[in-house]
Order: sequence, then C-alpha cells, then structure tokens
Amino acid sequence: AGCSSKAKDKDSGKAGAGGVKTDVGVTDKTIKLGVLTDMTGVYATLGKSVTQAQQLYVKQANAEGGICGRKLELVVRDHGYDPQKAVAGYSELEPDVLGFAQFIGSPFVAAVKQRITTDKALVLPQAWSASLLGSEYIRVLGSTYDIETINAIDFLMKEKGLKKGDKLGHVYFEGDYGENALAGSKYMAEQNGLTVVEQKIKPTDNDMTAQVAALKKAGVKAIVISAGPRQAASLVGVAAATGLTVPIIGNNSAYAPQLLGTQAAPALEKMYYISTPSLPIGDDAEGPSKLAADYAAAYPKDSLDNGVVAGWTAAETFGEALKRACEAKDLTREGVDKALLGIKDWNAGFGVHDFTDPSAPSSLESVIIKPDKAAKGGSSVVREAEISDAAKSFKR
Amino acid sequence: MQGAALTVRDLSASYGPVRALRSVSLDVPEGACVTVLGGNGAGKSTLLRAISRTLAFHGGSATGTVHFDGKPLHGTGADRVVGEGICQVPEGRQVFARMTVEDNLRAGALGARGDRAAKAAALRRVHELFPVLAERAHQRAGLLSGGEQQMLAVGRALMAGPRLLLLDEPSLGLAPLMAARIADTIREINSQGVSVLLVEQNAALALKLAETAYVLEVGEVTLSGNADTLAASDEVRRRYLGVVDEDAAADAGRATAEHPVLTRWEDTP
Amino acid sequence: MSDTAAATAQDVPALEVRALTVKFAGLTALDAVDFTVAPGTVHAVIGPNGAGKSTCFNVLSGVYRATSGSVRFGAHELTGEPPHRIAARGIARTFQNLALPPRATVADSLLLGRHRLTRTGFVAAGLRLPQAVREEARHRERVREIAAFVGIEEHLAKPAGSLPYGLQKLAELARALCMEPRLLLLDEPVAGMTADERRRTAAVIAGVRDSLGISIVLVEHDMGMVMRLADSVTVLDFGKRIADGTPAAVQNDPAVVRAYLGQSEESA
Amino acid sequence: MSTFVELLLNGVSMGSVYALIALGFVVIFKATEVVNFAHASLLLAGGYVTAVLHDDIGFWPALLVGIAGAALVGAAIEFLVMRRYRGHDHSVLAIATIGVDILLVTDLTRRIGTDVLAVGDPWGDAVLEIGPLTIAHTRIAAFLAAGLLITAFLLAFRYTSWGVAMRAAAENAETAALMGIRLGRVSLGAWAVAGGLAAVAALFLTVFPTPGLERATSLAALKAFPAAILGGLDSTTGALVGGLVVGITESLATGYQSDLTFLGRGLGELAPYLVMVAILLVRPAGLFGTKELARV
Amino acid sequence: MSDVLTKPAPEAATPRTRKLPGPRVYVWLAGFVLLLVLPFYLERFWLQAGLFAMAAAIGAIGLNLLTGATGQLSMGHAFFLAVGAYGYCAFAGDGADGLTGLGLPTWLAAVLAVGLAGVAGGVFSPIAGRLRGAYLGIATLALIFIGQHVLFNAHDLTGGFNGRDVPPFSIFGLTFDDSELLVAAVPFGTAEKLWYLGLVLLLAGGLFARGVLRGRPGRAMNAIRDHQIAAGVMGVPVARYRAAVFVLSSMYAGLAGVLLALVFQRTVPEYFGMVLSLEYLAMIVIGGLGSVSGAVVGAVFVSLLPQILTRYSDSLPLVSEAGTGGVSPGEAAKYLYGAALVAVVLFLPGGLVRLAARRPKASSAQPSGTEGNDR
Ligand SMILES: Nc1ncnc2c1ncn2[C@@H]1O[C@H](COP(=O)(O)OP(=O)(O)OP(=O)(O)O)[C@@H](O)[C@H]1O
Ligand SMILES: Nc1ncnc2c1ncn2[C@@H]1O[C@H](COP(=O)(O)OP(=O)(O)OP(=O)(O)O)[C@@H](O)[C@H]1O
Ligand SMILES: CC(C)C[C@H](N)C(=O)O
Ligand SMILES: [Mg+2]
Ligand SMILES: [Mg+2]
Repeated sequence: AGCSSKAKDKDSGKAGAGGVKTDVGVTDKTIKLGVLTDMTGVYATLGKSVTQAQQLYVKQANAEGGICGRKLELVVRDHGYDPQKAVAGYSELEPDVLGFAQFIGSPFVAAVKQRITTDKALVLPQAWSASLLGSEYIRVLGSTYDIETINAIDFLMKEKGLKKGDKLGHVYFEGDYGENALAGSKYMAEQNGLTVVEQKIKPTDNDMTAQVAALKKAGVKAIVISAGPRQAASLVGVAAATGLTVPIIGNNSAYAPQLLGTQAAPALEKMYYISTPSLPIGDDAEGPSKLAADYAAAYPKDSLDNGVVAGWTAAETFGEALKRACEAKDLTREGVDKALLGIKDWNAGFGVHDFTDPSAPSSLESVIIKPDKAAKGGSSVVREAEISDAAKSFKR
Repeated sequence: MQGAALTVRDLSASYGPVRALRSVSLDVPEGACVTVLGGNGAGKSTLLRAISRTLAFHGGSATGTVHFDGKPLHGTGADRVVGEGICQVPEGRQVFARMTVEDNLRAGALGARGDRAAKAAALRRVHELFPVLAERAHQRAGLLSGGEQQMLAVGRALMAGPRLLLLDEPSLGLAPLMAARIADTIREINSQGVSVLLVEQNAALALKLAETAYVLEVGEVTLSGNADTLAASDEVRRRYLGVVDEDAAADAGRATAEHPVLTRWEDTP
Repeated sequence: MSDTAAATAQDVPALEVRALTVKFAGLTALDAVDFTVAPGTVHAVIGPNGAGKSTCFNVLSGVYRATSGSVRFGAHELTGEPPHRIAARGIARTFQNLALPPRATVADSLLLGRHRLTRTGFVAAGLRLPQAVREEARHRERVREIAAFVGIEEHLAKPAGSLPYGLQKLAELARALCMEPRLLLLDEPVAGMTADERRRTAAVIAGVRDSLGISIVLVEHDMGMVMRLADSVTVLDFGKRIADGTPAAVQNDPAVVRAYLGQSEESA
Repeated sequence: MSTFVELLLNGVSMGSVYALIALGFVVIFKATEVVNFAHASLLLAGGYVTAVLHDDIGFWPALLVGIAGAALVGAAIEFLVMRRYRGHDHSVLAIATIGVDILLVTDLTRRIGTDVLAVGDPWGDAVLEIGPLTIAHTRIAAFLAAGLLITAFLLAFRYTSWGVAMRAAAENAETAALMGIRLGRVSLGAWAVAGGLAAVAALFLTVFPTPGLERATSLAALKAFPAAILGGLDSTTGALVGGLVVGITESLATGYQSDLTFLGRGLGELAPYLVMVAILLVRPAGLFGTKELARV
Repeated sequence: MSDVLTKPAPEAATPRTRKLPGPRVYVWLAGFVLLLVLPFYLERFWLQAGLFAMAAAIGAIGLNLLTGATGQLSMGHAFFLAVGAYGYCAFAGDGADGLTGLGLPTWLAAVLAVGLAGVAGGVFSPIAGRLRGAYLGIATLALIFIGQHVLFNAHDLTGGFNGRDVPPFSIFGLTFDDSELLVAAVPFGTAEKLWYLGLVLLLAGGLFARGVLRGRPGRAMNAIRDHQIAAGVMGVPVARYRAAVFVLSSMYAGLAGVLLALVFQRTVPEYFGMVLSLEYLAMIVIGGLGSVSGAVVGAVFVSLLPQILTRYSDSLPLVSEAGTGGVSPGEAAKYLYGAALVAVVLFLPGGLVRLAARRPKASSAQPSGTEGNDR
C-alpha cells in the first residue's frame, strides 16, 4: 500500500508566490477558510446571519484584490447543531483549509479541541463561553458570557437602582451559554452582596409564566436572562402583564430585532436591556452604518441582527491576521496564529480587541443597548462600550 | 329485505405463487341456499374472500367475473360489495377483540342499508337468538368463549340485514344445541328471501340446509348438483359425511393399527 | 389399553382437579369443579358454549389463576405456578383459537415446542458452541419425526399462516407433541375439519395415547369424536359439573341431553 | 400560597394546550394505531398559514384557513404515505411519519426563516386579575377551546358510529372492510381532523405569553407525548386529563425548582415524564386507555 | 414484495444458494478484504464516517434484538449509548480533568462500561416488563430525558454541558490515539487505528447476535413477540426472557457508545437525545426488522446518508448559495433524508435487506398478509 494516496509527503512551509511561506489551505491564487455553521438547527438564526456577513466580507475583500494577492474562499458546512455532523465537518475541512472563520457550537469546538491543538488551525468560534478560552488556536472574539453578564449587572446597579442585599433573578439556558453567564452573576452577587434566584430553562421552554411567578414569589429587584430571544420576549411580556415591573437585561444572544414585530414589542421597549460585546448594527458610527447598508443591499430579505456584527467581526479579524501574516511573509498556520497574537488595541469598527492573551477574551467591554423600533437594526445604545471594574477584577 | 342472484364465472385465485382456485363457476339463485364442501385447503375460504373482495388482505389476487343482482362485483372494493348487500362471516370469527360485544354489533350495522328502526329490530333479533350476547353487551369481545365469539360473528353479520349471506363455517366450535340453532336461523333467514352461500365442514348439517351443493377439491369444482343426490353419493358420504357411529368405534380401533407409531423420546446427549 | 397404561403409570401421574373455582368480574366461569384423569387415558370435558372448558384448560396451563381449589399433577400442586413452570412438568396444550405465529415456518414453531427440552442459552447460541449445534440437529430430527407422525411433514418449511385452517390445527397438535408431554390438553382439535380429516386426527390422537401412554384431556363438541376416543367424560354447564362417567353413561344422561346435546343430535 | 394557585392556574392553562396536541395523537392512534411523529409539522403548518394570512384577511378567517390548511396537509400525508404502505407493522409506519416530519419541518422552517411571526390574535397580552392572581386572556381562551373541542369529540365518539368505525378499522382492517367500513375514508378523516386540531393548538402556542410563531414552535409537540400516554393513547378524556397533569406538573416543578435543587435544576421538562412512568407502573395503559386483555 | 413474486427465480435459486453458497462466500471475502485496506486510501472524514456507521450498526443490532425480534419498542436506546460512553470515560478517566475517574486500564473500562449499560437495562426491564407497544416506546422515551438531565447536571461525573474527554483506548501496548504510527508509509492516526477495532467489534457483535437469533433464544424471542401467552405455555419464561433481551440489547448499545466515544474523543450530552433514539429505530426499520443484516444495512444507510449529503451538499441539484433565498445545501440534505426514509418504508416494506434477500423467507413472504388476522 506504499502507493497509497495518503503516503506521507510533508509539504509544510514551502515558499509560494511573493516568497510567502504557506502550508495547508493556501495556494498562489486562493486562501481557503472553513465555516462550520448551523443554518438548519437550533442556532439557525445566528448561523445564517453570521455566515452571510462573512460571505459579504469575503466578497468585498476579493473585490479589493483579495489578501496577499490571493482570493479568499469560504468552504461552508451546515452541521445543523448535530455533534456528529460537526465533528465530521471538521474532519472534512481541516485538511484543506487554513483556518476556521466560524465554528458554531461551543460543545463541538470543545469536542475537537485536542485535534485543533495538534492541527494548529486558527478557529474563531461563534460562541462566547469562557470554557473555550486558554488555547492559542481557539480565540473568542469579544467578551465572554460571564463578563457580559458582569457588565450587565454592573449596569443594573449603577443605573437601575439594584443595590446590596437585593435579590437578583437569573433565567438561563441549560448548557455552556447559560451556565457560563450564571458564573458571572454569581461572581457579582458575592462581590456586592446580592442573592441570585436561579431559574434554569431549556430551549424548548417558550412560556416563562411559571418562572415569573417563582421570581415574583422570591421578590427579585431585577432579572438577568441568558436564553434565546423567544424566552426573553415571553419573560418580559409576562413580567409586564403580571405587574413585575423590574428591569430585565439579557445577554447578546437573548435578543433579536424580529421580536419588535410581535406584540411583546411595547413591553420590550419599556423594560428590556441587552448587554452585547459590540456596538449594535443599528449604531450610526461609521463602521456599523456602512455594514448595515452593505448587508441590507446584499441580503434585502434578511433582517439586521447582532449575528451580522459577530460574523463580520470574526471575518475581519481573520482578514487582519492574514494581512499581518502576509507582511511577515508567513501564511502558514503557525504564521497566522502568531500574527493574531500580535494584534492589540485594534478596532474592527464595533469595538476594541486585544488578542495578545489566549487565556482572556479579546475584549472585556460590553455595550448596553435597548430594543428600539425607531432605530435601524432594532436597538439603540444606552451605555457606551465600557469595562466594569468587576469585569477587570474577575478571575476565572 | 329481498335476496338476489350471485353468479360466479371461471374465478381463479392465487396467493402469490400459490394457486388456490382454478376457474370456479357457481350460481346462487335468488333466495337460494347453496353450500360448498371441501377438505382443508380446498379453497372454500378463498372463494368467499374472492367474492367479498378481501383477498388482497391476504396477499392474494383473483381473476374471473362475479355478478350480483346483475351488477359486476369484480374490480370493486369490499365496501362496495357490502353496499350491495353482501355480508360475510369470516373464517375464524375475527371479532373485534378489544371492542365490547355491543360495539361489535354496532360495527356490524355500519354497512346496513336499513334505518334506525331496522337496526334496532335486527339487534333485538340477534339478542333473542343469542341471549348471551345481551348479557355480555359490555364485555370485551376478546374475552368471550370461542363459541360465544362465533355467535357474535354470526350476530354481527345479521345486523347488516344482508341480501346475500356468505358463511364460512358458522358452526365452528359450537355446541350441538347451538349448531342446531344456527341451522334453524339460517333456514329462517333464507326463508325470508335472503340468499345464502354456506361453507361448512359439518356437511350433514350443510346438506340438510342447502338445495344445491358444490364440492371443491384443490381449488376446482369436482362435484355439483342437488344437495340430496350429492348426500346420497358415497364419495360425499365417505369424505364429508363420515361414517355412522357403529363402525366408527371399529374404525378407531383400526386407526391405531393404520397410522405410523410415534416412538418415545429418549434424550441421548 | 390397560397394558400401555400400566406400562406408563410410573412416569405419567394422575391429574386431580378438586373444587376448582374461577371467577371473573361478576361471573363464575368455573364453580367447584372436580374430576380426575387416570394415567394414560383420554378424558373428555364437554359442555355448552361458555361452560368453562377452555377456562379449565387455562387454569391447568397456568394462563389463569384459580380463585380457589386445587389442581394436582402427581405430587405437584399446579395452581399458582406460572405457565413455563407447568410446561416444565410436562403439560402441553393446544389452543381453541389458533395461536401459531403466521410468519414463522411450521418447523420453527415446532422447535419452539422443544424449548423446555433444550438447554442452549444466549451465550451458547451466540458463540455457536458445539453442544448447541449438536442439540439443534438432534431436536430438528425429532421434530421431523413428529411432523411425519401427525402428517404435516411436507409443510415444515412453509409459513404457518399460509396453511389452511385445518392444517394449522394439526400443526398446533404437533407443536404440543414436540413438548414430549406427559399430559396433553386438546381444545377442540378437530374443529373446522371434514369428516375424514376428523377421522385421521382421531387416529393420531389415539396413536399418541397408545404409543406414548400419556394422559390426554380432550375438549370437543364433536360427540362422535368423543365417543370414539374418550375413556371417561366430564360434563360442565355454566361452570358446574353436571355429569361424569363413561361416554355411554353420560350420553344418555337426561341433564346432559337437555343442557348440551339437544333432542335431535346434529353433529356427525 | 397565591404563588401556588398562580402556578396551578398556569399549569391548567398550559395543560389545556397540551391536551389539544395530545388529542391529535389520540385521534390518529384510535383510527390507525400509529404514533404520529409528524404532528409537530402539522402544528407548524397550521400556525404558519394563520400567521401569514392574518394581515390580509383578518384573524378569524386566517385561523379558519389555517385549520383547513393543516387538515389538508394531514389528509395529504394519509393519502400519499400512510395509504401506500403495504405492511401491517404500526411501528414501521411511525418511522415513516418521522420522515414526513423531517420533510415538512425543513420546508416550513425554510419559509419561516429567522422571523418571529405574530398571529394577530384579538387577545393581545391582556390579563384577567383576580385578587393577587393574574391570568392571560389567551390562556382562558385556550382552556375554553380545549374543553369545547374535547367534549365535542367525546360526544362524536359516543353518539356517532365514527368512533366504532375507527376502532374497528384500526383493530382488524379486513373484517372492518367486511362491515362495509371505508378504511381509506376513516383514516383520511382522522388525519384531517388531527391536522385541524394541530392548527388550533398552534394558535395557542404562538399567542401571548410566547412572542409568536417561529421555527422552534413545533418542539412543543414533544411535551404532548407524555400527556397522550399517561391519559391513555386511545382515550379522549385521557388526552384532556393527561394534558392537564403534564401542564400542572411542569408548572409546579418549574415554580418550585429552587426548593428542589437536590434533583438538579431545570426539572420542568423531565417531571412530566417521571409522572408518566409512575402512572404507567400502576396503569400500564394510562389512566383512561383500554387495557390490553388477552385470553386464549 | 410483488417484484419477487412475478418471477419464480428466487424459488429456483433457493436450494442452491443455501446448500453450496460458493459465489456468495467470495463476495463476502472480497468485501472484507476491501474493508481491511480502506484505511490506507481513505481520508479521515471517510474513515470517521465509516466508524460512526460501525458504531451505529452495533447499536442497531442491539435494538433489533429488542424491538425487531422480541417486539419491545424502545425509544430509549440513546440512553444506553450514553451509559456506555460516559461509563467508559468514568472508568478509564484518571481524574486529571477534575472529573470523577477510576483510572482503570482502558480495555477493562470498556468491558465494565458495557456491563454497566447492561445493568442499566436490567434495572429498567421490570418497568418495561409491564408495558406494551407504544406505551413501552414512550415510557422508554423518559429514559432519554432522565439521561439528558443527569448528563447536564451531574457535573463532576459527566462534565455537564462541556462533556468529558475520552481517554484513548489502548491494548497490548498499542494506543488508539493520534500519536504517529507509520504503516507502509501511511500515517496511522486515531481513525485508522480505530477502524480495525471497529471492524473486529462489529464482526464479533454481528456473529453473536446472528447466533442468538437463529438459535433457541431467538425462537423464544420471536414467540414472545408473536404470541406472548402461547410462548409461556410452550415453556418460555417470558418475564426472564424479556429482561434478558433488554439487558443484552443495552449491552450492545453500551458497546456502541464506547466506540462512538472513542471516535468523538469527547462525549457531549447533546448527542444522546431523542433524535438519536429515533434514528436507531429508523435504522432497524429501514434495514429490516429482526435480522442482523437488516440492522447493519440500516445503520450504514441512516448514518452515512446525511454525512454524504452534507459533504456533497453544494453539488446537489437545485441548491443555491446560502442566503440567496433558495434551498440551502443543509436543507437539501434534510429533504433528501426525509424523502429517503419515507420511500424505503413505502416501497421496501421488508426493509433494504429485501433487496438483496436470497433466502426463501423473502420470496415466500406471502403470509405477512395473514398477519393482520392475529392482531
Ligand atoms: N394467506 C395465504 N397465503 C398463501 N397461501 C394461502 C393463504 N391462505 C390460503 N392459502 C392457500 O390457499 C389454499 C386454499 O386455502 P383456503 O383457506 O381457501 O382453504 P379452505 O378450503 O378454506 O380450508 P379450510 O377448510 O381449512 O379453511 C390452501 O392451499 C392454502 O394453503
Ligand atoms: N378473561 C376473562 N374475562 C372475563 N370473562 C371470561 C374470561 N375468560 C372466559 N370468560 C368467560 O367465562 C366463560 C367460560 O369461558 P370458556 O372459554 O371456558 O368457555 P368454553 O367452555 O371454552 O366455551 P366454548 O365451548 O365456546 O369454547 C365464558 O362465558 C367467557 O365469556
Ligand atoms: C448561544 C449561541 C449563540 C452560542 C452557543 N453557546 C453555541 O453553542 O453555539
Ligand atoms: Mg377456510
Ligand atoms: Mg373453549
């Protein structure tokens, strides 16, 4: 079987066009990037926006002549949030892409973590769970759920009158997302003498009546929700209707502008806030407004949500890393990883990132926004990007 | 209710590779009672299934023509056949085991053409024929005794107020008294003008009831004609009427000698 | 047939049914019934429909629990034992309504009858241990013998469901014989057979008794059959025993005639 | 205390929605003995039609069209799939319904995309306040609808021959045919009815307090499984009782989860199944289902 | 079926193929040799897909013993897979990751994990013993939800949502991990090595199950499925048999779970959900109820089809780039999968094995028609 196609011929680091060292996924013409997304599963909403934003970025980058004289090319695999397909997708793409501009499903990222470390391919997961930190090949963009939650509660305390001794309700998804966020609220609780009233839910729960009843009974002064948009809408709606008029703040993934089309809208606008790692796409800063315009042009049928921002940021970050690796004449996987490690105080248009420390998210700041029918993208900024002291002091 | 004539012309049936009927022709004149005799596997049940269009349920298929009251039945569905007023008591009772006796009878009346009153009358009739069915109205049919189930099967058929009654071994598992009562019932219904096609292992009983008889053997009609003349033929006497009791005892004695003896089983591991 | 009876007395015990009572919601199916089946004899149980004959069989084979009363097979009390235990004591039965899996081949059904006589467990079968293979072969051979004896040898490979009713009945009889029973319970074995088929089956049953010397309890509505085969008869009506004795005696018992036979005896 | 009553109320109102879904399972099971995994997609179909139409033709007409549409889809499933099956094994057909479900759900979610569709119901987020208790109008409506429909079916099954025909057809097709029952029509009817019921259930799954119809709405069908089973798969009453039991269990388990932490959090989804198993241990055919009784 | 009937050929062929199965043996051999050399040519994706299929096949065989042969509908199979997978991690794990681990030798851990799954099945079987048909099916569904709850909540045993790392399997000093091992100049990683382990396990499991099904236990199991009362009267201890089968099938599931864990290299709770259970049911139905070959064919079909569809999704007919409004590749894959399920059930009532069936069972399968009567 020596004639086997798989027989070893190590080709790492041979110099290519323009004397740039390359190995996997890069030819003289193209740079291949993998995208492991979910467009038919539970995170389809997120996956679709993220992917389309990244395809938009690639289109634009290529229009400007590509990167390092090479055209970018995305290889998209839709795993439908199914572990088997996700792992299979990684196995399939890994041998012929330079890195992954998107990987939805932190459990799956965790599942292939060992292999990522041996393959050394850069992976930018679309998940903000602290459990993903610590590898120099898996880089979380923007604040993790725990940080996000800490900043959220900081906002509640500074501006919404939540104070020492109060009870704080926290409704969260089972799984990495919710439980990582819970870590944040627990930390805040012990820092500021709050008590957290936990309500764990599953993605199949759409009706928050029982949760509200329980929180009401506990007498909470504010509520954090780390779930999906539906649950947030239901929670806010019920709370409003049953006279539990306390501020409610959610994580980035707990809001979608589509909600403003439903009858939950008034309540949302009245008492709901969202803590996000980046400026909302609706912001009139020039980064957001350009993206919003371009995206709307490219995908007129689809709505502008934070997934678009997340996707764009990831793509642009990867692009930046490639550009710098190109300058260093090293487009090998190691080269790109090294390049990214060098990026500091860099603003992709939605917030400042610092990739020098693999054990920390690229940013600790959160923007507090609120639902807003009037605003483009369905949300407007309440508190500009800011890193709470608690977030700084937070050690995991 | 008025009977009608059934004409079957070279009807053949097969279950996949298994041929069960070979161009069988037979007539049930209006208001007549016709019986079909035949050994195991002769094709009696197949014949009835072919008439009532239920062969498909057994993975079987039929060719040939069946006319009832002048209308062709071949190529129609079972429900149409019932709609025409043909009603069958299937082989092996086939009561709806999980339904109550009452509901079984109601199910029987589903295909009936009569109005409420007619159905009520039919129900009364059935109850007086088989009082046990009234007593057990609310018992699960599957829990009835074999004979009681047979009564239910027959009663269920009567509920439909048919013009032609297809009976597949109605006396199966019935005690002599009850068998006799079924016989009387058949006679009575027939006298009311309902045509009857009777498949019956109890040939003595069948030949008493029927005017005409057919003998099926491995899917073909070998004998047919007036019931009494057939009853007289010794072929029929031997095979279907059995021998009279006196020499039966002797016969049993002979039997022991005849058949191969089964040796005891000694396990030799 | 006293000789064979004598020959078998030691390994075929008597069956003694005492004060057997079975009640279902609001109905007494068996009411203090007594009878005894002498070793190596054919004992008929007859009676109108719903008299309790099959119920009696169901108790004897452990399918129903007796409300009260006792059933002794030799030294063993059978009431309260689960069916497979009773089967292990060498009691086999056929069913009034066929209980043959329609898709399984006749051969497989008969082999199932050998279950209690074979040992092969999951591991042995899974690993195809030699003794398992040998056992299988030996018992297939015996199955063939029995099938030939009953007269269904040529149908062994067919799925039972494709056989006509009468042959399925014979297959059930064969399956019961495959259990090498010491007591054989037959529930209407000739129902749905023509006269000469009945005669053949009767001969088979007589043959079983004579060549194996086992006891047989026979439930049958065909009086001719009962007269031919039975050594003694018990008559049930509404769960009560209304007569017991030799066929001749019972046949002329007025109570029996009234409750069961009727004046004009219809059945051939 | 008032919390308990509030949770109870909420449980009852959720339960009545589950009851509606369970009723859909029951009808199909009665008529065909098939466990219908495609029910989720029927829900989605009904809800989708209602949601997209209500703007143009108003809520009530949209709802009617939605019901009709879902009924049509149900009928189509029966006609195109169930009827074509030549075997006899009901669990095999159940697998076919899984395939159907995948097809329909994929298509509908594709249409729905990332949207959250409002159904434009008249109740909005209005609530009824009784002392300290509050209950949403939508929930009251759900409760009434469920009660009404289920009573209707009870009566239909009792006083028309429909129920008898269904059960006969399900138990023994051949003999049912011999009774003149049109097998095709019976199961077609059952599927259509199930579809209609699904559409009604979908309505109450997508009104307040849930934001609206979106791709995950159909998941709620899962919760009706224990409802249908613990009530008895072939019992209309069972569907109602089962639905309520599940709703109440879920509501209480959620409301008091902070007192049940030793069982781990998020019991809401699990609890109904535990209750179901407990009930099945005592009554293997559910509370009102017909027992499997066999004799020989 | 009818296609078989129109031509009596199968009848004629029957005795020959039974008595001297010459040609078929060679086909089998060729196939087996092919399987042996595949790792030298296939890339990791395909090997992994193959391994998923093998694991699925093992699990499906177990389910077919339970549901196909004994008639006990189970939707809880995924639970027992989870027990196997997590059991292996717990027995083999060294606790370095802060999770409970006994640090046993991995081969022993694997054996124990399979045993554990068996025990789990045994514990549930009394409940199962009381239930029938759909009721049993949905009751077993409860296992899934219990399982998921435990997997997510028993952090220090299961690692919660993050799952656990799977210690690489090692036996006779050979470790099944990515550590370089050159065979004929071909680098052998996890997939390549596990491939052979998978083959061995599947072959062993398949032959064992076949033996069981064709032997005395198999007949007893079918009897219980077809007529429980009669089975008892024929001397089959029904309750004990049902329990035994439940245990056996759970052990197969456990084995499949262990193999899956080894392939995944990390166990994630999401995987062991209801969908997985339904997929296993789909496998045995599509392949053919009650037979080993059915289980294997079905498993390969159900677990490979989606992967292949996803892989070549971009080149599927009438799919369009994501976002352009048309059918996305992922969706197209799902459509085809759903359609395939329906089609197989409708047009191959006996399952895919019927296609290749040469045994008389298949050709003279008429009485499936009479089957309705005994219901
Ligand atoms: N479902 C079936 N599949 C295959 N062959 C069948 C099927 N049903 C009947 N047959 C065959 O068709 C032939 C006729 O069967 P049929 O049941 O009509 O005989 P019958 O006269 O009714 O016998 P019996 O008096 O025992 O009921 C038999 O050879 C039988 O083996
Ligand atoms: N499981 C049960 N539940 C309720 N009633 C039953 C049950 N089993 C039998 N019965 C009733 O007990 C009575 C006796 O039934 P059994 O089957 O013993 O009668 P049989 O003597 O066998 O009658 P046949 O000659 O018709 O077979 C019948 O009235 C029957 O309805
Ligand atoms: C909530 C989602 C946006 C991210 C989630 N943690 C995942 O696993 O993909
Ligand atoms: Mg017949
Ligand atoms: Mg009886």
